[in-house]
Amino acid sequence: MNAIILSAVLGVVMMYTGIAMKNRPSVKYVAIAGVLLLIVANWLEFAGVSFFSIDVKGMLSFTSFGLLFNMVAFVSTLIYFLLSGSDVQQVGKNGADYFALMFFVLCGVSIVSSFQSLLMLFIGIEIISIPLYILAGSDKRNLKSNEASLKYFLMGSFSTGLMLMGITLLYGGTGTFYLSGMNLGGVVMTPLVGLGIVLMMISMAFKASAAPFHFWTPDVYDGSPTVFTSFMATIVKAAVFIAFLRLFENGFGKLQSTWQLMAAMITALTLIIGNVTAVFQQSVKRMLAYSSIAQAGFMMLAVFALNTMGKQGLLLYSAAYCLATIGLFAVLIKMKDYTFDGFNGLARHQPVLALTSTIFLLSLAGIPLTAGFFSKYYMLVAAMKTGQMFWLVIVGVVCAAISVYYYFRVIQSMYFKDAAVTPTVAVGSGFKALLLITAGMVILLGIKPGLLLNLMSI
Amino acid sequence: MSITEVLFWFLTALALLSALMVVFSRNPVHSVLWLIAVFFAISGHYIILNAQFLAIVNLIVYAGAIMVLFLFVIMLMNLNAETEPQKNRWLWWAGTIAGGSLMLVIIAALKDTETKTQMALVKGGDIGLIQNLGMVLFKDYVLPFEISSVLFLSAMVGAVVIGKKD
Amino acid sequence: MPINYYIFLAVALFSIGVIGVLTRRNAIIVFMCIELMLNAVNLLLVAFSKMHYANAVTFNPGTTTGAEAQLFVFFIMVVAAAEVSVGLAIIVMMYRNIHSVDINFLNRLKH
Amino acid sequence: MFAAFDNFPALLIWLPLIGGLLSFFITNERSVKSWSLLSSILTLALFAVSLFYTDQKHYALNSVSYVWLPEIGSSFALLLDGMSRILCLLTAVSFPLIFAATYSTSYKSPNAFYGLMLLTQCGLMGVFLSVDALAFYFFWELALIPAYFLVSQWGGEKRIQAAFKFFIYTFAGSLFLLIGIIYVYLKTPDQSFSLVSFYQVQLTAGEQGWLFWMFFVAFAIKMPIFPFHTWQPDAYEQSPTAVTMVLSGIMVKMGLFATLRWLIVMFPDAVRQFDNVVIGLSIVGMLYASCVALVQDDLKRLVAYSSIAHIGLMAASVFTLNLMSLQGLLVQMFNHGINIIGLWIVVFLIEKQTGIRKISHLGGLAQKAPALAIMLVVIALANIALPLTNAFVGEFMMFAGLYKFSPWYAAAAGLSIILSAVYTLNMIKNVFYGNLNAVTQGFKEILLHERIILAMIVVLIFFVGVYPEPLFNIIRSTSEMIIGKFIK
Amino acid sequence: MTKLTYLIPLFPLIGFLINGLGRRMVPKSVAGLIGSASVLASFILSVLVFMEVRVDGFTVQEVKLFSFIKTAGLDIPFAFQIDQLSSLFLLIITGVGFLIHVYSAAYMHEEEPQHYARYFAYLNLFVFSMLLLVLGANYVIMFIGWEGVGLCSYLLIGYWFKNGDYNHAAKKAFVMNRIGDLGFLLAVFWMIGQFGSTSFGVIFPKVGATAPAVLTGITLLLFVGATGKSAQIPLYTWLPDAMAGPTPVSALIHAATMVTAGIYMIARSNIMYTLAPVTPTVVAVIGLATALFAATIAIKQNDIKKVLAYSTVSQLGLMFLGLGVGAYTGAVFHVMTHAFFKALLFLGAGSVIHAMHHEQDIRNMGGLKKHLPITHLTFLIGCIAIAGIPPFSGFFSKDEILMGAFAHSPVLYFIGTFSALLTAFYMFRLYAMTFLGQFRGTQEQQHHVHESPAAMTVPLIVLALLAIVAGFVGVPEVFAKDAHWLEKFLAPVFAASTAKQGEHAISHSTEYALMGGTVLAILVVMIYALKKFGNFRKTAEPATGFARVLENKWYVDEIYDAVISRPLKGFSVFLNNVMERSVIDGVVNGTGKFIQYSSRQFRWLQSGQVGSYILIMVVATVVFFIIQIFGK
Repeated sequence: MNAIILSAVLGVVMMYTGIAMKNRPSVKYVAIAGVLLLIVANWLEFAGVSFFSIDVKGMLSFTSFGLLFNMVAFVSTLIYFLLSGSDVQQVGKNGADYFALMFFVLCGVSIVSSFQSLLMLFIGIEIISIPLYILAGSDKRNLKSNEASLKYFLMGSFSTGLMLMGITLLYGGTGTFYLSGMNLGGVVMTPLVGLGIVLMMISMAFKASAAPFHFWTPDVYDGSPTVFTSFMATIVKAAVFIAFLRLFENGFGKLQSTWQLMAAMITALTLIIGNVTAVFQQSVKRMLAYSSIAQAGFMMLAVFALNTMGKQGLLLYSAAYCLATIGLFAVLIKMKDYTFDGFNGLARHQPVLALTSTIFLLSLAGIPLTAGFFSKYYMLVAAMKTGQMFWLVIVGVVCAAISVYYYFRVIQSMYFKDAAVTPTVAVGSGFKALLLITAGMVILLGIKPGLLLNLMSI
Repeated sequence: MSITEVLFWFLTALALLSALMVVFSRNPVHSVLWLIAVFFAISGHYIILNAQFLAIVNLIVYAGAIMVLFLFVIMLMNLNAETEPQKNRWLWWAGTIAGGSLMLVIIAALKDTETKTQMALVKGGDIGLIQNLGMVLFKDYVLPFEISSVLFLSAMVGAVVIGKKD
Repeated sequence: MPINYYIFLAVALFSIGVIGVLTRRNAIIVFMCIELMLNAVNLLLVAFSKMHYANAVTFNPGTTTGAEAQLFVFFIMVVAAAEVSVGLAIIVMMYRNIHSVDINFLNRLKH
Repeated sequence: MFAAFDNFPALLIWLPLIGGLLSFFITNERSVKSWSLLSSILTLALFAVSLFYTDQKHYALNSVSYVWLPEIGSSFALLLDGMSRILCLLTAVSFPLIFAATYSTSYKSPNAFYGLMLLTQCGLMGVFLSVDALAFYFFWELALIPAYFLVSQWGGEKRIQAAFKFFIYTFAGSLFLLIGIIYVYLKTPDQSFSLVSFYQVQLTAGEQGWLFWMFFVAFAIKMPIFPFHTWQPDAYEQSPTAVTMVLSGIMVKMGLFATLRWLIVMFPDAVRQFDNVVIGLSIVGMLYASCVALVQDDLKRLVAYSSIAHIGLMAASVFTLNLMSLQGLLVQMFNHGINIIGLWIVVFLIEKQTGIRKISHLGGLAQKAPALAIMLVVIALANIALPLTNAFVGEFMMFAGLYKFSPWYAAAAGLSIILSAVYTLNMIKNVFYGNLNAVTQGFKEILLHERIILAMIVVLIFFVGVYPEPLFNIIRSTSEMIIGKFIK
Repeated sequence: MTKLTYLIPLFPLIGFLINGLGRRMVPKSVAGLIGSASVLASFILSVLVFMEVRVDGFTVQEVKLFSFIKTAGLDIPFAFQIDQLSSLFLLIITGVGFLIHVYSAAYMHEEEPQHYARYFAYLNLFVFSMLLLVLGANYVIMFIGWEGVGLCSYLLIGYWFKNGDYNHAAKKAFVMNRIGDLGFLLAVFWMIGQFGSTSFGVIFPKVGATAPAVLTGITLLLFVGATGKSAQIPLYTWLPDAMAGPTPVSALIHAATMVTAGIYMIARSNIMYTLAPVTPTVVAVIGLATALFAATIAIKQNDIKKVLAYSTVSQLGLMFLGLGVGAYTGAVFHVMTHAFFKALLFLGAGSVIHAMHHEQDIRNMGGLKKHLPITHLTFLIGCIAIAGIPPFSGFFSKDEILMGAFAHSPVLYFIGTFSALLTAFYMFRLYAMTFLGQFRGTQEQQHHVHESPAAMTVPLIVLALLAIVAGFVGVPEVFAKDAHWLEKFLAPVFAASTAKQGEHAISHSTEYALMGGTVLAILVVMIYALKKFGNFRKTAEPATGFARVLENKWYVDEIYDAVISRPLKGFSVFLNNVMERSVIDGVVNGTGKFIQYSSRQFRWLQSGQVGSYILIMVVATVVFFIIQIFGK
C-alpha cells in the first residue's frame, strides 16, 4: 500500500515540480529522491511497517513476493533514473511530466503486483498503459514516435477490449471478480470460464509482447524515444509478467491442465519468433526489441510451469533482465549510430562502456557467472519440474543458442572491429562508475542468486 | 409477446443495424451519428434491465461527452468520405471473415451451456438504482474509485504533454 | 429474457466492432469501433449482473449481488473516457504532423 | 565460498585466477609477460608440491567443498584424484612451456592477452577439479569464453568467423549438457549436484539413452570427434599459436575427461548400448582425419587433423571400458598434450621466421636449422607413437584394450598408424629435407631459449617413453576405481 | 657376466649420445673412433657372453632391468634374454657391425664433420636398436628394437637429405615397414589377449595347449611383420630403393643384420610356427616365391648395388623357405653366412664405387681386376660363397636349407635350386662385368681408379676369410658325423620344435646325388656367365620383351602406385574437398544459413500495418478458442 499511494503522490509532486522549476537538471534529482523514498517505504512495508491502514476489501493482498518484486522494479527504476535521467529530460520540454508519468506507471506496477480482483488488475493495467501511450509519443515532431504512439494506443485499447470481454465472461461464469472467490476447478470448467481464460491469456500475452500478439513491440520500441523504450522494455514488461503469473496462479491455478498447452504454444512461438527474427536485424535498438520478445519467451516458462521454482525464477529473471537491459540501453543512448557498425571500435575508444555492455550482453545470452545464467537456469528447471512438454525445454535451449548469435554480433563490433572516430557522445565518469556498479550487480547475482531469492522466504 | 419483448427485439435490431452502419458508412460523421444510435439502443437495454443509473451515465458520458468529442475532432479535421479511398478488397474480406468467425466460434461455444436456462431479470431488481450502487461503490469499491483518480491524473498529464505546443 | 439473447447480442456487437477495427483505415473510426466493443462488453456485464442477481435474490431478497458488475461497467466508462482523451490527443498530434488519420500511412516502422 | 586457501584444489584454481586478474592491470609488456610466466610457474610448483601429498591420509588436502548455492543443492566441491591430477599436471606443465615458447612474440594489449590466457588456465583447472555438476558446468563455460576472445582478438585474418563458429558450436552443445545435468539433478535422491549423488541416481534404460546423447554430444563437440569436428581446423588455423596450443593441447582433453568423469559411470546401460556406435564413429574419424591430413598443405591444419585422428583413438578407448585402455588413455591424455604442444612450438618457430605455413613453400630447413630439425623429428615421431617415446606407451595400451573389445576395430584403427606415418614423414620431408628455396634461404637456427624449451619437451618424451611408471602410479588407483564402479 | 648384458646395448647408445649431441664439437677422427670403439666394446662383451653360453647345460638367462608397462593383468618388464640364439646374433651384429664401422670411417671421409658425426650417431643407434631387438625377452621389447631399426634405416637411407629421391626412398622404407609392424602389433595384442603376457618364457610353454586356429592367426600376423622387415613379397619393394643410403649402411642394415630380423623373430618363436597348421607352408611358399622373383629381377639389373639388393631379397627368401620347412638351424646358419658374404660383397661394391667416384652402373665399369686387386679377390670370394660352391660357407648353409626343403617336398627343392642357379648366374654376371673385360668408364675415372685405403680393405679381408671358413661350423653329417656344431649349439632353442617335427632323414645316397647335381649345375652356369659377360660391350638398343619386364622389375612399383597410392590420394582429396567442405562443414553452416533465411522470412510478418497485426491477433484468438473449447 505504501508504494501505491506514495508513487501516486510522487507523480503529483513531479507535476508541480515541473511547474515550479520547468525543466532544469535538478528535476532529475527530485525524481531520484522520490524513487529512494519509494524504495524505503516499500522496504518498510516488506519489513512489516505499513503507513496506511486501509481496508482494501480483499481487492489487494501484499505478499512478500509482490513486495519483493516492487523492490526489484523500484531499484531498477532508480538505476534507470541515475543512468538515463538526464536523457529523459532531453526528449522534450516538459521533463518533469515524463517523470510524473513514470511514477504513475510505478503506481500501476505496484497495483498489478498485488491485485486480488480483476477490477484492480484492469485498472492497474490501464494505469500502466495510458502513460506509456504518451511516453511513446513524447517526441512529438518525430513521425516515428507518433507512429509508435498511435500503434501502441490502438492495439493496446483493442487488447483492453479483449481483456474486458474475458473478465465479463469470467464473471458470467463465476459471478465474482475476486480471484479468491472464483474457486475454479472445484466445479467442472464451463465454456464461459474457458473462453474467459483464453481471452485473459491473450490480453496478458499482448501486454507482455508474447507471440503471436507481439507485433506492436518491435515497432513501438523502435519508434519511441530510446530512454522510454528502455523503461517500457524492462520494468513494465517485468510487471506485466508478475501480473500474468499472479492471475494464472491465484486465479486459474487449479485449471492449469486446461490452458497449459496454450501457454506452451505461446511460449514456444515467442521464443522462436523473437530469437529468429532478431538474427537479421541491422539496428541494435530493434534487435533489443526482438531480444525483449525472446526474453519474454523465457519468462513465459514461469507461467507455463506455475511452481515455486518458476516464481523465484521470474523474480530473478526480472532483476537480471532489467539490470542488463537498462544498462545496455543507457549505453545505446550514448551511441551516435544505432546500427551494429555504430558499435565498431567502442572497446578502443570507451573501454568501460564496452566492458560493461559485454557483461550485460553475456547476461542476456545466459552465460554462466552472470545473473542471466541463473535466471534461465531457474526457468528451465521450473519447466522440467512440471514433467511434461519436454519439447518446450529443447526449444528454449535451441533458442538460447541462437540468441548468442545476435548478442555476440555486438561484442564483435565493439572489440574486433575498429572505427576511426569515437562512436559515442561524451560520457561522464559518474556514468561509467554507475555502469560498473550495475555490471557488478549482474555478476554478483550470477555468482550468488541466493542474495535476492533468499529474501522471498522471509 | 409482451411489450418488454417487443422493446427488446426492437432495440436489438436497432443496435445491430446501427453498429453495422458505423462500420460500413463511408462518411466518418455518419459513423459517429450511427454510433450514438448504438449507444441509445444500449441505454434502452439498460433500462429494460432496470439499470437506470448506467443508462443515464451511458447517455451522458458516451453519447453526450465522448461522441461529441469525436465529432469535434472529425469536424476539426473536416474529414469527409473522400478522405478514405477504398482499401484493398483482400484485407477487407479477411477482416470480415475473421471477425465473423470469431463471433461464430464464441456463439458456438456458448449457445448451449449452463447459462442456457438462465434468465436475466428484467423490469425487476433494484440493484441498478443509483442509491444501491452508491452504497456499494462507497462501501466496498472505494479503493478502485480512489485509484481511478490516478488514471485520470495520468490521462490529464498525458493530454497536456501531448497537446501542449512546444 | 434468456441470458443467451444478451450473450449473442453482445458477441455480435463485439464482433462487429472487431470487423470495424480490421476493415477501416481511418484511425478515428477504428477507435470508435473499439468503443463499440467496450459497449458490447458493458451490455453483457449488466446482463450477467442481473442474471446473478436473479439467482441470488430468491434466497436473499436484500442482496446486492450483481451490483459489482454494474460498478465495473461504471469503471469501464471511466477508463474509456480517459482513454478517449489520450487517444484523440494522439490522433490530433499525428494529424498535425502528417495531415492524415489514415493508419496505413503509419508504416515507417516495419521488419 | 571464497573460503580458506588451505588445500591444493582451491589453490590450483585461485592462483591462475588471481594471476590473470592482476595481469589485466600490468600494462607494461615485458613485465606482464614475466608476471604471467611467473604465475604459471608458481602454479606448476604448487602442483609439484601437491604430488607429495597424494596418499589417503592427506585426503583433506586434496578434497574440499565450500557452501555455494544451498538453496539448489549445489556446492563448490573440488577433488584432486588421480584422474584430475594427471590433467592438472598437463595444464600446469603446459602453460609455462607455452608462455616461454612464445615469449618473443608481442601482442597488442598484452595485458588482456595474458590475463585471458591465465583465466583460461583457471577454467581448465576448474573443469578438471570440480566434482559438482553445476560448478563443472560453470568452469566448462569459463574455459570457453576467454578462449573465444583470445581467438577473435589476436587470431588470423578469418579469426572472427572461425572463433564465432567455434564458440556457438561448443556453446550449443554445452546447453544440451546443461539440460542433461538438470534432468539428472531432478532425479537425484537428495536434489543435489554433487558427483556422489549423480553416481547414485537411478535411471531407466530409456532415460539413459537420450541423456547419454545429451551429455555425449557436448563432449564430442569439445573433443572433437568425427563428425563434430568442423570447428576445429578453422579455429586452430586462425588462432594465435599460443592459443592453439591451449586449445589442442589441453582443451580437447576436457571432452575426454568429462566423458570419463561424468558420462560412463552415470549411464552404464546406455554406454553398453551405444559403445559400438561411438567406437565406430571414432574409428571412422581416425581414418577420415588421417586421410584428410594426407592432403593438407597448411602445417596448422595438418597438425589439427592429426590431432583429430589421435583424439579419435582416445575416444574409442574410453568406451572399450577395460582397465588397460583406460590407463593408457589417462597417460596418453598427458602425452598427447605434451607432444602436440611441441609440434605447435615448432610450427610457431617456423612461421615466426618465414611467415608462412604452406608446406609446399618450405623446404631444406634441416640445412639451416639442424637443431630444430632434430627436435621436430623426435616430436613428430613421438606423435606417431614410435617406441621409446611417450605416446607409444599410451597408444599401445589403448590399442591393446581396443583389441580386447574387438580385434576388427583394432585392425581398422591400426590403419591410421600407417597413414599417420605417411603424412608425418611427408611433412618432415617437404619442410626440413630437400633443397632450400627463396623463402627458406634466410632461415636461421633457433634461439637458445627456444632450443631449451624444445629440449625439455624431448627429454620429457623420452623419459615417459622409457619409464612411464610414475604416470601410472598417479592414475592407477582412480582408473581401477572407475572400472570397478562400472563392473559392479 | 650375463648380469652385465645391459652393457652390450648401452655402449652403442652412449656412442650415439656423444656423437649425436656433440656432433659439432667432436672432430671427425674422434667421431669415427667413438663410433667404432663403442661397437667393439659390445662385441667383446658379446664374445664373453658367448663364451658363457656355449658351455653345455647353460640355461636361459632373463635379465630384468625395470618394469616398462605395468597394469592390472599385464606386466611388460624391460628385460633381456640371453640364450644360444640371441648370443649368436649378438656376435653377428656386433662383429659385422664393428667391421663396417671401421670401413665407414674411411668410406665417409669426404663428409663434413657434423654430418660425419651424425652418420656414426645413426649407425650406433642402429646397433643399439638391433641389439634390443635380439636381446628383448618379450615381444614388446623386440618390437621396440623392431621399430627402432626401421627408424634408423629410415634415417640412414635419407642420410643425404638434400636429395629428394633419397628422402622418398627413406619414406617408402619406413612406411612399408610400418605396414608390417601393424601386423606384428596385432599379433602382440592377440598374444596379450590369449596368454596375458608377451614374455617368451611365459608364452612358449603355453603354446602346446592353444587352439591351432589362434596360433595360425598369430603366426601369420607375425609373418606379415617379417615380410615388411625382411623384404618379402609383397612388401619387398623398399629394399632395392634403400640402396640410396651410403654403401656401408646397405651392407650393415640391408644385408647383414636388420633384414634378418624377420628370420630371427620366426626362429625365436619357432615353436608357434611348428604347431601352427597352415603358416609354415605359407612362409615356405612366400619365401620361395620371393627367392625366385627377386632372382629373376637381379638378372637384368645394371646398378651394382641394385643387383646385390635383389640378391639379398632372394637370399632372404631362401631363409624363409628354410624356416617354412622347419629347417630352423639351416635358416639361422644361412643368416650367419649370408651376413658375412653379403656384407663382404656390399663393402666390395662400396670399394668399387669409391674407386669409381660414385659410379654405380656396371656397364661403365669392367677390367677393374688390375686396378683393385684386393677388392677383386675378396669380391670373387664373396661371389663364390654366395653361389654356393663348396667348400665356401654359402654352400653349407644353402645346402642345408635345400635339403630341408627336399625332405618336405621335392618341388620346393627344385624351385629353390633353380633360384640358386639364377643367383650364381647374376652374381658372376656382376663379377664379370665389373672386373673382367676392359675398362668402359670415362677417361678421368680411369686415371683416378685406385685401391681403397687399409681401413676399407682390412674389413674386406676379414670378411672374406669368414666367408670362406664360416661354413665349417655346420658341416652336414653326410660328410662327418656330429660335425654340425651349430645344430648342437642351437639345439636347446629349437628343442621343442624338433620334438614335434620328428625325423625325416634323407638317405645319404640321395643327398650326395642332389649335392653333386646342384654343384655341377652351378659351375656350368658360372662358366656360362663368365663367358657371356667376360668381355661385355655397351650396346645402345634397349632391351625388349621379357628382358624389358625384368629390367623394370615386373613393373611392381608401378602396379602398387596405381592400385594403392593413387586411389588413396584421390580418396583423400575427395574427403578434403567434398566431404569436409560440403558435408561436414555444410551441415553446420547450413543450419546457420537456414536460421538467417527464416529470420528474413519472419521479418515480412512485421509488415508495419496495424490492420494486419490485429488481423493476426484475431485469427490467433479464434484458433486458441477452437483449441480450448473443441480441442478436447
